[in-house]
Amino acid sequence: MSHNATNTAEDGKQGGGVSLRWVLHSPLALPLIGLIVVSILMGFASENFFSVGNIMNVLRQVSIVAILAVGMTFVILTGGIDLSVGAVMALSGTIAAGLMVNMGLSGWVGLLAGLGVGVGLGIFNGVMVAWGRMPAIIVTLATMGIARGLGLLYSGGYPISGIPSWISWFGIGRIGIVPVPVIAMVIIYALAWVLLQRTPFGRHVYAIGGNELAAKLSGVKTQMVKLTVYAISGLTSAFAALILTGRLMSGQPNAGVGFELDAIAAVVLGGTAIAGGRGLILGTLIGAVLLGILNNGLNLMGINPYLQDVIKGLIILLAIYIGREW
Amino acid sequence: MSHNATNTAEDGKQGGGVSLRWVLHSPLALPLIGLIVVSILMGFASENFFSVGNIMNVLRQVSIVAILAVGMTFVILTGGIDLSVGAVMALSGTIAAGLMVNMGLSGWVGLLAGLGVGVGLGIFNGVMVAWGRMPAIIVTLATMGIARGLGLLYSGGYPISGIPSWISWFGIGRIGIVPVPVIAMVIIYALAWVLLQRTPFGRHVYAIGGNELAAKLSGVKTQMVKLTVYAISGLTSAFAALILTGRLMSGQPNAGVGFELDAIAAVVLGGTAIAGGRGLILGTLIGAVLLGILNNGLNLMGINPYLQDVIKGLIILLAIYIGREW
Amino acid sequence: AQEDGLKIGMTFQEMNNPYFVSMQEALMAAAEDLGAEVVVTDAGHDVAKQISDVEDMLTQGIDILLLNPTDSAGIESAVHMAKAQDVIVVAVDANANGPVDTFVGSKNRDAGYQSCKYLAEAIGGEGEVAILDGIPVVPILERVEGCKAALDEFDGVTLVDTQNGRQDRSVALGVVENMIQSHQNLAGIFSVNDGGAMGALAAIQGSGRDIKLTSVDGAPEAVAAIAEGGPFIETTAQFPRDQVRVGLAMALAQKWGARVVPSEVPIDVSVIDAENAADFSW
Amino acid sequence: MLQLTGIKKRFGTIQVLHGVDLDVRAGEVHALLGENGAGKSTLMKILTGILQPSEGTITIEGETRQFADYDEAIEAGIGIVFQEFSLIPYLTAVENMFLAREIRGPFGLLDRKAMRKRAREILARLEVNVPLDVPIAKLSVAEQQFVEIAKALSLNARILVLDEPTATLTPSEVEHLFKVMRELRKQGVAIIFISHHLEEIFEICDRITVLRDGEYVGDCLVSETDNDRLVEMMVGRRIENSFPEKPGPRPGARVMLECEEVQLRKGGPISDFVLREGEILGFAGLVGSGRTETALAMLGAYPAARCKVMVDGEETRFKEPAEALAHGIGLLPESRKEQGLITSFSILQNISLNNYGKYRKGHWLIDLKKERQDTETAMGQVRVKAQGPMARVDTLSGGNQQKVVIARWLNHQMKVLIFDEPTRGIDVGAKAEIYQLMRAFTAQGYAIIMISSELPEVIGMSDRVCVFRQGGIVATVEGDAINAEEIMTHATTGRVRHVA
Ligand SMILES: Nc1ncnc2c1ncn2[C@@H]1O[C@H](COP(=O)(O)OP(=O)(O)OP(=O)(O)O)[C@@H](O)[C@H]1O
Ligand SMILES: Nc1ncnc2c1ncn2[C@@H]1O[C@H](COP(=O)(O)OP(=O)(O)OP(=O)(O)O)[C@@H](O)[C@H]1O
Ligand SMILES: [Mg+2]
Ligand SMILES: [Mg+2]
Repeated sequence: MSHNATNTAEDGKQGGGVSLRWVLHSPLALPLIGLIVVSILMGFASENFFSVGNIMNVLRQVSIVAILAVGMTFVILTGGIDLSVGAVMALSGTIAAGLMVNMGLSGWVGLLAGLGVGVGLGIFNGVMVAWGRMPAIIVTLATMGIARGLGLLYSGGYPISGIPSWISWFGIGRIGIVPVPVIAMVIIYALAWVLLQRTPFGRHVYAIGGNELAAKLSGVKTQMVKLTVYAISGLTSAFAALILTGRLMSGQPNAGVGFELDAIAAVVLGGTAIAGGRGLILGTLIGAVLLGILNNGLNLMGINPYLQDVIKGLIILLAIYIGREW
Repeated sequence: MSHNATNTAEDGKQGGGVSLRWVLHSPLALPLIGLIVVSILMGFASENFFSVGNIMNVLRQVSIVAILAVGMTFVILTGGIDLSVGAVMALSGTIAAGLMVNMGLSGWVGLLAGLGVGVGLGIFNGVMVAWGRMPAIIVTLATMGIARGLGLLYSGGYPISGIPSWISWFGIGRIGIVPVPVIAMVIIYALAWVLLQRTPFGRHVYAIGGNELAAKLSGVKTQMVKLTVYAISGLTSAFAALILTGRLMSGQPNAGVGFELDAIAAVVLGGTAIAGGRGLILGTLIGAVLLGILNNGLNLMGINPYLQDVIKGLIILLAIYIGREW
Repeated sequence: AQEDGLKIGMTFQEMNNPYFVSMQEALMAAAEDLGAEVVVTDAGHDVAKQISDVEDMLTQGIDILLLNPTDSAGIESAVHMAKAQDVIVVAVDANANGPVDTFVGSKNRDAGYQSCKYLAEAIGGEGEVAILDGIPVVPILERVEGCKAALDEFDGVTLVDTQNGRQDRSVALGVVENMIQSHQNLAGIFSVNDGGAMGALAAIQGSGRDIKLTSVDGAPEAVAAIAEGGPFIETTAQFPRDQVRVGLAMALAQKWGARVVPSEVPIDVSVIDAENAADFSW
Repeated sequence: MLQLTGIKKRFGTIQVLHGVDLDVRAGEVHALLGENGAGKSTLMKILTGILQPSEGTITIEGETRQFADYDEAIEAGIGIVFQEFSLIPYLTAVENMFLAREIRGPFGLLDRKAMRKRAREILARLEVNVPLDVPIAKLSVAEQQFVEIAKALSLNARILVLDEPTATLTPSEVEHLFKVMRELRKQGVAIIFISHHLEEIFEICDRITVLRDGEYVGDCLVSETDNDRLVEMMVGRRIENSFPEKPGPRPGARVMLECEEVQLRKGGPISDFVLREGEILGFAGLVGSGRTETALAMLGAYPAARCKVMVDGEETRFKEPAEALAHGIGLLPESRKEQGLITSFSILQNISLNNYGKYRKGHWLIDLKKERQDTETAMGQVRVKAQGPMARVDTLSGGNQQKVVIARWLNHQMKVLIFDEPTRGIDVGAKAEIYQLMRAFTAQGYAIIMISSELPEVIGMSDRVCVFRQGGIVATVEGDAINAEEIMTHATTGRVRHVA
């Protein structure tokens, strides 16, 4: 990659607004082109694809993985990885539902507890990685197993249903024609953008991914930043759990198996370097939507589900291959 | 890690045989201590643990993941990763069985075809990583999806049974009291040891993981070495498929889900650095056996399966934490 | 084996599904009555792990093996091993190849057939239907087969889509949303199990369309949803607890010396709809 | 023997070499001189097939050659010791030396005995004693450097390129290297030698080629030129006395930092020293004598056994450099690339990296405008040569990169700056500028610790000098005692203080 992914916003300013040249030179260009091409293909293949209903549908479906991918982006930017997001999401939703249903606590208390679970596990990951100096892939792999096991233990393997009905608003509510999960997703991305592009913390995230030792020696609190990054990932997992719980109206200890891989794919499709230091949060959003469109479009076209896996794999390879050197 | 992972054999020689000092200073020391401690604990908890029958039992159970972990070790030593091993194993076994059963080809032809599938997908991964310069985690993630999809497409989702009965020898046969899979595992580890420790290729694998640019500048054919490493991983996946097919007497398109994570855990528990450049193949064997003992011991102790996940996660964390600075 | 107590091992194909969890509960209750020791393992849909689990249980000296196989063909070597140690082997829910003493299982093909017949009748014998498939294991594949056989009997019914919801509520939800988008005239959906059906139900309710839903299992949540009325009109219930109870009884009979235990005990499935849902539970 | 003619090279839109000629004869040591970023390393990479020229030809013994990669260059008898280390940290010296050209025994397996033997022979020729079974990462910098040289020698090269091999060596080790080079010259090997130390050029080289900004300036015989002429050729102007005037001791200068006890390793020697306002305290000693580690220990970046430091009369033990920064202590690390720069960042982002306290808007956000203004000012102060503040630092030359790291500390209210090898690999022009900057800092009241392996620099810049040996300070000298003889005596024979 020969472009600096961290200062695009400013490059844009220098170019005097959003000119075509800027768009083509931005690290977002390729993910965006990929998105457009795939959308057009899907539009040809299925008449329903471009209906407003379907677009909202895709965005709503995408929202959960897209929100998980926000935390994943922070973590990957520092050069780490978080394999526990799916399991943490499931545990957070299960415990939230369990507290409401079995302990009779109010919905808000349950939701707060769910957020607490997510952040808590994120901090656990962060402490292990930053202070324990253990490889992130192993720490979060272990956390994944632990969180899954705890969720199943807590629920005895049953889904927990019977939560207050207003919680469904988070999953299936709408404001105007826009589904609530989509609005939540947009807000979370906006906050993440500000954090990454406009705050010192964000710069430090990029710096650690670029050269951790140099960042540390120049006075960046690298351990604290890493801790925060995993805590953010736990938090976004818990937000995803909130939407999932609203969508399914139950706590599902088995939900989200394999979502970590979808979230990683979204981040990388969005142009973020897997080794850290370079990438844009908006790229991740594009990557997540691209994945969602693939799922949706292949479904709409009625393609054999087994074949869908093959096609998705090939398209991901192609997208990364084209985007690799930009 | 402050010890050189690559020249232990020589250190040993200088010390005049296998002295205690050598054992303590070897990078194998910690995995070995972990293995011994866990074995002793399991022995106390379950009277059957130390029976010869159970030990053979554990080793046979371990063999499949242990063989996958050989290829994974090569890949990780170069600084890469291979998430496709489980799916490639499943596809290789499914196609081998399919050719025997549906096409009526002889067993040997089917097995060779299975090996071909494994190596072919490995080469595909290798080309994408080495010449396509794409991140290994994404390439192999995509290959995982593609291989799974192809296996299910080919078999229509059904397991393929009815293969020649002599193939079961690979899975459940014995030579003396030693199960065939265990013998296969030992031979594969011995070959891998020679390759890594006694051939130029092995040096190059370590060199690429240590500093790829420097290796390239020194004249190492880095792309070719990387290609080979992924091809080896495909090959060991195919060997694992052979044993699996013998054990299950059928081609199972769904087999091996999540095995990639077990294989990675074995490699890292064995003391290999996830960033590459350092590690010993014998460590991987110890790591795989350690994982197998955990599974077996927790089963023998009759622990709730959900709780097993939690305990396994915690023990992996503990093992890595202790081993981290050695 | 310990001389005094009876030791029962049961290996499940998965345990994060209420269907199998309730089997386990019935087993525990029965074993407590008998004063028997129980070992339970979870294969997580992995036959290789299931074989290992059986090996481990044999090491512990079990007398009875209740086997809920992930795959009938794949598990055969474990059956041989168990028989080699004179353990009584009863296959539960799905059959296993090899010298199994008794197979106690529900009729998955029938279940698929009845659900889809109910569905086809409910939409008046004509219209578009779709199948929400699941993990490709034999019982699920049989349900799909049964379903297709039933649909074939109705000339007016066309199967327009088959998608995989992986029996997971969250996955099924998205997949069914897409189905609904792409088939404007969709009138009915058959889900291969209740887990997927609950996701499908949320998708149908979210769309506000009139689509009928049937399924297989009889899980408490599904039964509650059917009792409420709404899109979810039927599930063909299986009897997981009874399967375990009968299976265990067969094994005990043999243990006590019975020489002519039935080699197969089919457990009927039964249609649960709004009329009888209130009174049904596993 | 070797002729490069009209070599041009461009990276993207940047033209780095504008038609350079180089003519090297057998049995000579040929110096390649030029400022940082003049294109010396690039030219050598082209010669060795690592980069491809955009234009120009390479002729060896009358035959025009084109090397697709380094391997082909090796075949043609060319060897190089890279400016950036090219060793594999976890492999041993033997494994590194024979990497990619291992000696094979039966069945194509490694013949490890033969390789050890060869390695011993080559190292014996260099008269250095390097442990053969220890990973390279555990060796000292000098040892690593000699392994690099041994590696190039093992190729039996007829043309040997040494890109700044002396930058990390002590005088005696340099002397040692020169002995080896003379020996090779006698054997007819042509050596291309790059160094920023002009006195070394005069000591060892026969002929000189000078580059400036990627242009060929000229070549001449060493015997026919002098220091000033060379500098003028390189820089295009004369450089006056490079060390600025020492202002002399300030009466009653405040103690900024007092190091009461630093013990790097358990049972090792104990060091102590004081640092006063406005002074430059030199840390001299042989490579590996523990200067860097002592500095890092004070900042909390090295786990010393003991570390008792008083900052402004208050006892502190920093857990990480961020805490030291909060107390006004900053570091210019010895290795720019690995420890100083975020190479994927722009100049601006690198300079402001640790100073966001200053650029805040609405408490949480970065004030982008102010950040940019201040960066431009800082860049101007240290005179970074670059396209603009948004240029990525990895496109800068070594000297300019070093200036970026220095500029990082300009916008802080610092008290103490630790400069670890501030002029390593930096050309004479930039060196003088960095010296001026250091004096400008002290004039503002900063106190500076300067770690340097270059004796003239230590002598020319320091107000006082702490001499290190074997991990601890053995002597502190000031005034007229700051001379080469005194310092070297302490550095080689001084007695360290151990715990009672
Ligand atoms: N890959 C690259 N892309 C762009 N510019 C480059 C690249 N490599 C080198 N340059 C530029 O080429 C010029 C020459 O660099 P080179 O490393 O050859 O200088 P040098 O003479 O060896 O300097 P020094 O004395 O600092 O080692 C520098 O301006 C550098 O910024
Ligand atoms: N007693 C010792 N045991 C092991 N290693 C040592 C010892 N003393 C020094 N070293 C090694 O010497 C190296 C150099 O130490 P340090 O960087 O502090 O020295 P320095 O004087 O700053 O030299 P340099 O000019 O290389 O920076 C360190 O990497 C350290 O590993
Ligand atoms: Mg250079
Ligand atoms: Mg130093």
